Amino acid sequence: MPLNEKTGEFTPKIVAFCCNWCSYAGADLAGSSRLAYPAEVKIIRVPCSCRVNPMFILRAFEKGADGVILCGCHPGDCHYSTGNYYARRRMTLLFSMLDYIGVEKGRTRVEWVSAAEGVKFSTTMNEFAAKIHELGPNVRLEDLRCKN
Amino acid sequence: MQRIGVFVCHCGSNIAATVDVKKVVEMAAREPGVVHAEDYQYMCSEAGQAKIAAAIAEKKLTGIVVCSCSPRMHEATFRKCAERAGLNPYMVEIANIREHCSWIHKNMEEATEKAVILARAAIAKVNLNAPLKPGESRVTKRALVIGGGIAGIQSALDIADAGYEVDIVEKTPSIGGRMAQLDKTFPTLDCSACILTPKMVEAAAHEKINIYTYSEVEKISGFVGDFTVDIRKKARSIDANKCTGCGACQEKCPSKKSLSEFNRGLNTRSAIYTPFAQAIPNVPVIDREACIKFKTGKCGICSKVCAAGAVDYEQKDEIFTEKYGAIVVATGFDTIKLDKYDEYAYNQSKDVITSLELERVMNAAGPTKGHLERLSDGKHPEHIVFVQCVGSRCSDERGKPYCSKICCMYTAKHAMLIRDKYPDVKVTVFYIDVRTPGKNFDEFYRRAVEEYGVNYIKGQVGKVAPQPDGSLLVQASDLLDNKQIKMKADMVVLATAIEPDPSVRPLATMLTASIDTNNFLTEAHPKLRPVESPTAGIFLSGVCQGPKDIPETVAQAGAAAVKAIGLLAKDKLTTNPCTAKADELLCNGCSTCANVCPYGAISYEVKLINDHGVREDRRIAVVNNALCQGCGACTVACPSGAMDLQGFSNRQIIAEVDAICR
Amino acid sequence: MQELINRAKELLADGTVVRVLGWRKGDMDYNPEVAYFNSAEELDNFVYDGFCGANLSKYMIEASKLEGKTLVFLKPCDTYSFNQLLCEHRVDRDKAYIIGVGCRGKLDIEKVKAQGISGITAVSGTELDGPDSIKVSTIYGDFDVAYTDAMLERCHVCKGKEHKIYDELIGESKDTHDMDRMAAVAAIEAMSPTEKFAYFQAELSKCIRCNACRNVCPACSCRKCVFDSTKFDSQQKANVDSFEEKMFHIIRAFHVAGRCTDCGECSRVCPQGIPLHLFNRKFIKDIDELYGKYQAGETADQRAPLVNFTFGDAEPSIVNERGSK
Amino acid sequence: MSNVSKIEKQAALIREISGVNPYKCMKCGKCSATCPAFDEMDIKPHQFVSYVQEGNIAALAESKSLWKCLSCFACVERCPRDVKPAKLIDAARQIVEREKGGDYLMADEIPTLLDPELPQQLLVSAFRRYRR
Repeated sequence: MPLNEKTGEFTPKIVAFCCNWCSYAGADLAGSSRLAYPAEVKIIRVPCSCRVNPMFILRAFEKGADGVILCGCHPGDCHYSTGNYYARRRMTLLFSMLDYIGVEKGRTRVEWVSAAEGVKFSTTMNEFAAKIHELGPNVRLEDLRCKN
Repeated sequence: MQRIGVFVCHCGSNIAATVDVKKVVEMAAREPGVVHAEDYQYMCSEAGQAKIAAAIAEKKLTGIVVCSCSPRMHEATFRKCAERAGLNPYMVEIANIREHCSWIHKNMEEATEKAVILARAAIAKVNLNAPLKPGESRVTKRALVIGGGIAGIQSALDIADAGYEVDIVEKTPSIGGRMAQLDKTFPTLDCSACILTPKMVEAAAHEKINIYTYSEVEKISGFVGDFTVDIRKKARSIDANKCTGCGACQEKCPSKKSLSEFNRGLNTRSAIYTPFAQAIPNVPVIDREACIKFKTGKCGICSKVCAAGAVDYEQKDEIFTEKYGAIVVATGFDTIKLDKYDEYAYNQSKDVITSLELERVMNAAGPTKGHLERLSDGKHPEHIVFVQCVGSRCSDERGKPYCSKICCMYTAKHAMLIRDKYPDVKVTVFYIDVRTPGKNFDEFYRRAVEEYGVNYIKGQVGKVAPQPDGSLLVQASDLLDNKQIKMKADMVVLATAIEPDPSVRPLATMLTASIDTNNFLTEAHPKLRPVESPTAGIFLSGVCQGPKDIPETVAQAGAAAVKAIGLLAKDKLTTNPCTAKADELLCNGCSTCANVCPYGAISYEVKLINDHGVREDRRIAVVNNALCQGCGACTVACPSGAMDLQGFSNRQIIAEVDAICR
Repeated sequence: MQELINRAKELLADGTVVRVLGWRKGDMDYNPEVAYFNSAEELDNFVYDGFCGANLSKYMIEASKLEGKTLVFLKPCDTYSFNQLLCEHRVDRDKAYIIGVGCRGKLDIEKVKAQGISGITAVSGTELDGPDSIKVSTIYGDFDVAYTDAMLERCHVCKGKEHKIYDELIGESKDTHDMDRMAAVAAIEAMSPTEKFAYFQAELSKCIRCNACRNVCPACSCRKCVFDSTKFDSQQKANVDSFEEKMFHIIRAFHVAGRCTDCGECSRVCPQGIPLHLFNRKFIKDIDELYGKYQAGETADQRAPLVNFTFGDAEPSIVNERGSK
Repeated sequence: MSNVSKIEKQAALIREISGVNPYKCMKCGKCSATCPAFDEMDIKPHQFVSYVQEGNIAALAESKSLWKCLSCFACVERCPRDVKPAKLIDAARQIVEREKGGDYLMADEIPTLLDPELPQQLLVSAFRRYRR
């Protein structure tokens, strides 16, 4: 369980997939505007939200992530025109399936964040991290072998 | 096994103040594959890059990780540095420990821990990187300029002067754009037509420029250097080769009730019309919605009076398919609709007009022949009130959040021109802030106040109420006097916010160019690449990128032209090597990937495959590297995982996930 | 059955086809096997009865690579799978001669056993034109079981008696639909997250990763499955914990989402009796509700929902409203 | 409670009740330009925003304007920055009423508040709004 060694508090692991053109740039803008969000959030850069395979999300959970969020360009603004539309369907179905097998809904999220929305990026990450703190450690999907 | 070097940048104190860079170096050095780790003040500096190059040579590095600012900032820098040192540029990964770490976290321990994890993820990824080699694609030495206003004309002239063919596509019957509608221009007050029309003529006469007026871009495919564009040339119903531009048809046309687009609907035009006298080409268009011949089949007067026999009712839209290497977007702007601003009574009174309408009223070729008069009764006004920031700087859905930038200056211009020509007319300007940065701009505004006696009042107008006597009651704030003012006016002029021309939105989709929430096209970098779209080969000229005045527009148009020329001057382009690639042994040939490819980059061929000794003909997906832009949609659609994205492979991303979750 | 054999012999004899793909007698009456028949003599072992549930469409992938045409017998629901494979260029229409065979629902020996009948030695009366109840002979004596009581779950939610693609039809079919296809999915949806988790935990813990579900599935037809390839660092491993099989089954269902015709083969062949179709049906239910009704394999030229979109599609956050309370 | 923290608390409370961020104001004065009760007010609508920004709630609470605002919401409707001065005024009214302890406007107070220049409807609606 990801507990802080010193404080014993729950420090979640949060993986954020961000598309290169909008959301990663939005995260950069959040950075250059010094808009803080928890250090628990780690960003993985992907070219487009449509590059995110459901396997990646399940893999993150398997390896002990407590929350996974996918950020992409707003529908209609995809750098590749249509990528986020596919991502939208894929993630809707995947999240619905995770809910169906009893995984807490709050652990996954999709948010559209443009390159200009540094504020939105930071608020989204703050909200998401708060939600994961509320849900507590991910025990339902973790591969227990990976823990010592 | 890779031999990886890790380089941690302090970025002065930008990183080092919140991230313990020494600790990052120490932790990174323990990661598998890492044979070298060091930190430095400014990795992007010449000295920093020299350190990287030296380490690559000394330690025989096969991959490097730079822990620094965003890859959007310096990935290219470090890739070039690696390349110079003999390392494949795609063996470089960036861990973003500035924007995504040091700048947003305050606690050093937390930030350092995160920086270590980000470094670890980048190391895990680079362990799986493979050298990539960019491909090559050809450049069609011809440019397309979309929009025939001053921005488009200037870009086209500059590109053509450099010796390249240029096509201009303009959707209205004439080039000239908004500038052609203006009366005078600030801050020099020279006549707009006098400086614009020579440029229009020059463009039309230029041997390298071909102008498609009354035409629209219908389809765009291809990519930088090799765009294929379908242009729809709408039926003018006039044979442009025969027409002499004598104007007899327009005079005799019995249908004269259509509102003149050029005069902003303030007066009418005939069904067969040229928008304005200096139109280029000087060939009329039949408005088929208004034309009696088209509506009822009877009339045909224009055809009868045309000595040249140029009228052709049967003319059809034509589609031209052309190839271009570069595209300049210069679609310009329009003023916003004022339907939601009931308080200004724009829809209730003819004497409440927008500033662009005032331009037409003041213009000698306009609906009042240049006489300043009330449009309701033709009376000479005694008092004119100007309202600034109508729809600009609004955070609600009625207006636009941005400053339209040009209004302060043109309002000062209008006020000054009116006071100059009609000293008896009282002019009051209500402003929130007067914004006049620019050469000779503030001086201009001060002249309006000091020399021309224009009354500037700080405060917004709350209400304009038409009175029974035909006057307008203006209720406004005087913030400096802390008063509420009620004054009578004969005319109210609204400095209406400008917005990108609505045609830009579908165009952006066709171009796959990004667009912001206000429909302005996004530049590749707000400071360093202000005239380029993030989509390669697309350049931005004029207000389609953001509000700007004429000198700025012309400057940007020239800059966009130079960027386009820089592209056209190349014989070959290197293509992004981060493209999709199908593993022949795993491909099912099911076509799922081709269904989601936005670029039509995937095709299929039947190929003899030797699958561990089994030789059979298989239907295999093949990716065209020149078309593929590397979005990765196909990689997820592919059920077998045969399709993978170079530079962002499944295993690379999974390695990052694992490293973060470790 | 004899009619099928006769027709097959004719087609072999006149050279229309060079082999026949069908079912032959197995070790037990309820265990017929899928088989190729290359000659008239071999066809003597041909069988077609209530236990011939196997969907032969997937075998046509390999048969399409062989020289000459293959005669294949497809039940109405199997034709959806064939269409879907055709849509994905996995089978060659020109290499198939399709006889649409009649079907009155297929039988599940587990349903018979569930009635407390054991020591089964023979089952009869399961032919297409057989009686309303089947005769089960056991070492303890004979039992009569109503045909519908022994039917596979999938036949109670039958898609219809119409063949979607065929060259000729032999035998009458019956629409055996008498249950709500989505009832079981809806029942799970109504559970609390803890109950859902417990339910799937219990079901999936039975999984032995034998891959039967994958191997029989006509949509799971990749040359190499992602769970066997090195592409995702997800090579087949022994299940050690609760997550592995969940990931496997979620991904398996996801990979066939929008392509699964709901033929029910996965659940039919699962040796552990896991109701695997509940994963596929969840996706089908979501797709129908969110993106409009879609039946994979209805025709061979549809665009599957996951490679399609509309501008106004629901946002993923809709799961918060539709999902568990 | 120290004075500073009380001011901060009240300013925060106003923001919470009104749902308005006064810092969005760009001081254009359109609210005051629009206000039909402008002449009756000692603190003008646009000044209200600055008072809230500065946390000067005490002055607001004592101002005549608090009860002169007609709640016609013209300023809310026309404010280009979504600052909604009338909502701030309304929030200030609520704070005043809450301070009184009863939270509510009492029926006996109405006669003293009556003003022939103002529509009685306003007081009736205020009564409805602030009574039990």
